Amino acid sequence: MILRVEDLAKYFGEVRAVDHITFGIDSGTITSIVGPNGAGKTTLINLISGALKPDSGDIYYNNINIKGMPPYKISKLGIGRSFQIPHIYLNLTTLDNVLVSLYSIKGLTRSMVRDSYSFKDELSRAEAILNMFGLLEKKDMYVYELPHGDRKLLDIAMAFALNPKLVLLDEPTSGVSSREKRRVMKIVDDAIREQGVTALIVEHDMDIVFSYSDKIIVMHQGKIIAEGVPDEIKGDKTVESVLLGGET
Amino acid sequence: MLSTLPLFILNGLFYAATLFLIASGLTIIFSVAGILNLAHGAIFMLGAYLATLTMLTGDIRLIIITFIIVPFIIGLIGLGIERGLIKWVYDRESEYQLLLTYGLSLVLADLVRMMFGPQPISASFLLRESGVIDILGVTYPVYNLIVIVVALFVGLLLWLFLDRTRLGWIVRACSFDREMSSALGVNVGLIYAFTFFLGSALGGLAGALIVPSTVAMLGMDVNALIESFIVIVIGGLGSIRGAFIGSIIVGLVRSFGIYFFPRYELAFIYIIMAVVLLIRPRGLFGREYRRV
Amino acid sequence: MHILRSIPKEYYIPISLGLLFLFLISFPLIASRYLIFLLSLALIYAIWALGYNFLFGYTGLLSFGHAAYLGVGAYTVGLLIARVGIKSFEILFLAAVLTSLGISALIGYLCVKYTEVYFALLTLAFGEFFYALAFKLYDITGGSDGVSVPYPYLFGYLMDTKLLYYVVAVLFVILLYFAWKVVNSPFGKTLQAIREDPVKAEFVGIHVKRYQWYSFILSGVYSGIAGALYAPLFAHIYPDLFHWTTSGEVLFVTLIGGHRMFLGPVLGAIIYAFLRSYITAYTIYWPFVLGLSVAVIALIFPNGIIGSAYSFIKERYFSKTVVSK
Amino acid sequence: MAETRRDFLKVTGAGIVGLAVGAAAGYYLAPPKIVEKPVPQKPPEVPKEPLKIGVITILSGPGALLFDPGLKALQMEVEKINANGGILGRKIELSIKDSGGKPENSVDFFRRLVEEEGVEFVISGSTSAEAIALAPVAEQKKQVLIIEEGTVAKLFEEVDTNPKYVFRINNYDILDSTSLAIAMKKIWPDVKKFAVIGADYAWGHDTWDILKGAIEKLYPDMEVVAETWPPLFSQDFSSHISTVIAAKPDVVALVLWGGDLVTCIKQGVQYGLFKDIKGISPTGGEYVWAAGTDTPDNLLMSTRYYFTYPPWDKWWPNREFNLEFHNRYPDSHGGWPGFNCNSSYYAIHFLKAAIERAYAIYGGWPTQEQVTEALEGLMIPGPGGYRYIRPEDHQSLGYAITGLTKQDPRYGFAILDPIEAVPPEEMAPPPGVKWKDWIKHWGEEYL
Repeated sequence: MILRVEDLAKYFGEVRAVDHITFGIDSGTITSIVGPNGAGKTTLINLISGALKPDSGDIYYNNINIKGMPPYKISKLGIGRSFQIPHIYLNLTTLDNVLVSLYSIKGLTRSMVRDSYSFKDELSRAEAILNMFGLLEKKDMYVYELPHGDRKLLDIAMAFALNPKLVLLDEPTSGVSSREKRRVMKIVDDAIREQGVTALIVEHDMDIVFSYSDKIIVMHQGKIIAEGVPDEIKGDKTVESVLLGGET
Repeated sequence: MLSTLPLFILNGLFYAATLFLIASGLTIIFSVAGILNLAHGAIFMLGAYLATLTMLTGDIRLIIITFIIVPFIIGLIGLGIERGLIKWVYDRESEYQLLLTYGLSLVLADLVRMMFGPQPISASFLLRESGVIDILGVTYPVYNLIVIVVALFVGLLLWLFLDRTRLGWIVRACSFDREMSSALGVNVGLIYAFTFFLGSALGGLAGALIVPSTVAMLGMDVNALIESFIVIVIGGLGSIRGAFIGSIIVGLVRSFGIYFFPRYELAFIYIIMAVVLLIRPRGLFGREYRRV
Repeated sequence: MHILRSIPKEYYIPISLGLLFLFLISFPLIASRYLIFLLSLALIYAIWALGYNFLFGYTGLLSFGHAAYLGVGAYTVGLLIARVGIKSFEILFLAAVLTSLGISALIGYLCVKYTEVYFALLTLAFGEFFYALAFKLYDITGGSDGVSVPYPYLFGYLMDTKLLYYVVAVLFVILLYFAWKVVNSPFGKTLQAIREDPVKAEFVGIHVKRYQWYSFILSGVYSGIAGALYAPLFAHIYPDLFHWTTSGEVLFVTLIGGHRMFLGPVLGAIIYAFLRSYITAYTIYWPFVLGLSVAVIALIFPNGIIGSAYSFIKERYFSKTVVSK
Repeated sequence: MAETRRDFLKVTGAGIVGLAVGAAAGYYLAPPKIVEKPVPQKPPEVPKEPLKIGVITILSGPGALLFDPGLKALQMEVEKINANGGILGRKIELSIKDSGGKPENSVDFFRRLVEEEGVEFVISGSTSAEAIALAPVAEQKKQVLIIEEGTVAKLFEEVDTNPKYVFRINNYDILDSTSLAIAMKKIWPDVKKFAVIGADYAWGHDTWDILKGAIEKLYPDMEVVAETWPPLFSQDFSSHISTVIAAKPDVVALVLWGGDLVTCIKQGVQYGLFKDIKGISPTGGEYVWAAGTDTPDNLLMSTRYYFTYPPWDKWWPNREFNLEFHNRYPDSHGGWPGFNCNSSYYAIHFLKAAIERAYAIYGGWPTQEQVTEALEGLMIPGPGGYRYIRPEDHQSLGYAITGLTKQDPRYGFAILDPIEAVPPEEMAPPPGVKWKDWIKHWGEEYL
């Protein structure tokens, strides 16, 4: 078990965004979290990645309690994350966007004198990652020139550049046209399998969820209401009503 | 100290009164149009100098009209600046807006020198004529009380306007979300222009009000700008209520500080700012600051 | 063009720096003493603005109190000469670097906890704190009158205006080269990443506050060096060096050139120093003319003079898309 | 030869430390520096072209109120001199620079004037900070600099202890305070408790220190009951005034100038400050003109020159200077020349007299050194009486003026009347003595 969440809770005033939940993720699997808007999915990702501090509970990553750690430490432990709205460095080139993650994980960010492109290992690794995400041709473009789908991919690629054991992907296909969705998810799935990474994905598109997940966690009002392999979830009536009710 | 306590409170409030008027103008422009108007100090100075023109005549009717005419003229100048220059830089990086208004502040301040010359102008007719009253055995000028009351009244009007009128509601809506407002069919450009009119008029009014009890002199713009800026930071950027409370805090701390720590007056306002920011990083009534 | 193409790309920087260096060194041959003085001033401003831009242009933090570190450098040198009697510029220079390092480290540590306008204001408050110190510690600093600073000695030679010019020019070229190395190093890229998206930077393992702090220190030291050269140039130091209006000046210098460009602050500084000096000399209504020039620059160059020129050329001749933001 | 050798060594030194090979080239190729002007065999002819004089003064910002009239007076005098044939036949051309009160601007201008524009003399009407910044540059450039204001005592006591090219025309800070203290002792011999509202910058503190020192000598049992220090260019003094009133002093010293003094007096009147408390103000004499009829009577003020003294009927140069200024600039500064106008008069006339004197001795257009020699010990008449430049420290002193304010409808403002003019010799330390040492033994004869 690479990640174990125990009795985790986060309240925003009266709102119980995450309400004492417990679950675990096995190494090498893809787990999806589904649920209506406001179910607490993104809050959960934020808690695990360190963006928010939980009110109570524990988060064990490889048996280290990472609860309350700042994000930069958590990412260095091997947890990468992406964002629903891509967080990328708009005025840097695609290559630089990925390189910064690599410098960070290799501890090179204090290097002040050597040219950033003179680190050959990192350069070839960055190009490999860009290649994996289909962005290699655009490596010298400034990021503000990229279309939305590529931005989503880049956002994820930057997380993968950290050489993570676990990635938390917050709606990797949101805002992408339905035709593009399949392509984006295919690339992400390939990357996950190729790198042997464990993934926790928040996703709305149930088709994608059912076809890529090993396990699905259904959240509603901050609680986990169902958990299981895709086939179990598919037949669950309560899940269906929650999801349909939430989606409209 | 005890017998003169009310006096120091009044002194503090008097200082706060003009500071509030300047700061509220600055903060309205900032919150709605998203521009930190570095020329606001020069606007205030221009108001003070313009007011001396009528105040030196000694004609009481003319002088009372001054308090309406001067803000109006200064408001129009603000409007002109907005329509003519600032309109073009809304979508620029905010630093270039700073650069533009900084240039404008130099230009306006120098125009004042060209028009009025370098000598300080003292126009104290009103101060003299309004006389003094006795507060607990201490003499106090009535004019200071007038200034305090006017500032309170203007603050009340501002609050009523922003809170109770449709236009005020629209102005506030613009300050929260520019795109949303324009989507709702509000002519945002017009609102910005109006904001500049209103903000500048407040600065001009402050200038006209302060002139009788002091002098119109070169350099008064620089201090006014930085102090009112700090006031709106203490109060929380974009908040009229914050400007109100902020100016009262600054006024009172200064007033008592002069009594207890006369040698460090120079640093008072920065100390207040540092303390407030350390305790409440977004100011007293600040909401999340966004780059619009 | 043929010769140009035969030069390998990695030699561009050394060659242009070499040319710049040769130009600066031979400048006294063609220019009057006054122009040498003015260029010294411009280059000192350039060093300062270059340092400022680490923080502003590359890390995205707008400081409104950067006069403090210029002042610290200048006062360190000035007071050590005038009050302690240390005349050796090597020691003075080292002292200025150390004090500006220490003080910017301390203040930077407190300030980077804040962001956006609150960062700007906290730096402003600290700048004014130093202003008040220089103003109030009358017996040491001479208060508002300032202190007259006799010329120091560099390796035993009197550092008059001309020798000072060479020192300034050499330091400028070194610091320019170093700045270029820094902004293109992983460290520099990290700063830019922080500028673009501090949230993301935190999630790729960058301790954002710490790197903002490093950037603050770096720019503080550059400012301190500029100050250390400023004091002997004017042979006088006074509290306005710390004042927020002086801090505003470095911001405006950077903006005039364009803070998105590496050379923006440098050219901004040179343009501003010469513009200001000539305008003030030729009209007594210089605030008007200077203000007008600044306003016009702000209006017609949305990315600063160099930034806009670069965008224009790039749009016109090289790329289908424009550099803009 | 020694100079070139030193240059060469300089080059080698720089080269050795590897700072710049190019620097060496620059130095080596540079044309040889002419360090000492060769002594001419026969005195140079008086050049035909106009005589350019640089003026560095403050015309923008709050300080302009003092120097704008001064510049007007200077231009008036220059016009008159030019109409009478100039100096040795050379017409004077002024190159006027506005420093805005910033020392760095002043230094920049000084270099520009001397190195670019080739002016022969520089007159500076500016702040103390500017004077302190300029004096060493002038000494180093071997260029005559006549300072009109910049009245800080430190200038010749600490900064430029052995002046050669720098001269200061106006009465400086010491006299403002000592004369005021003496006048006070005569009018109010029994006061005891003092308070001060002083501008919080070097001049304010310096002046209060001197004034306090002088008062301590004349009133041995004096005590200071309140001190307030508003920053320069404050707009509101109400709390300072209230603080002073609460401390119940006998005398309040207003160590302020310009708009600050006007505002403080106006507000002081409203708060009843001067009802029971006597007011004194060093240098305040002419600043209250801007307060018009607001100034109360019987405030004791000193100044460095007053337009009614010496009396016009007894000293025609003063009458002539005043009437001419008044006719020309009726709107400037109350319409009458202030102490900076007086300094301007002396600055240009000292220069004229010195050039003519040196010409008479050496028989040609004088060098800078010859002018400095001629300036030392020079005495000329002017609006404020005869004025003399002390050769030892290049300080010129004139009557220290004190007087009580009195509203005068003829002028529309309060004038000083009656005026007490004290000869400067008793009011300032002799050359080479620091005021802090001097004041210890001063004033015994007045007790």
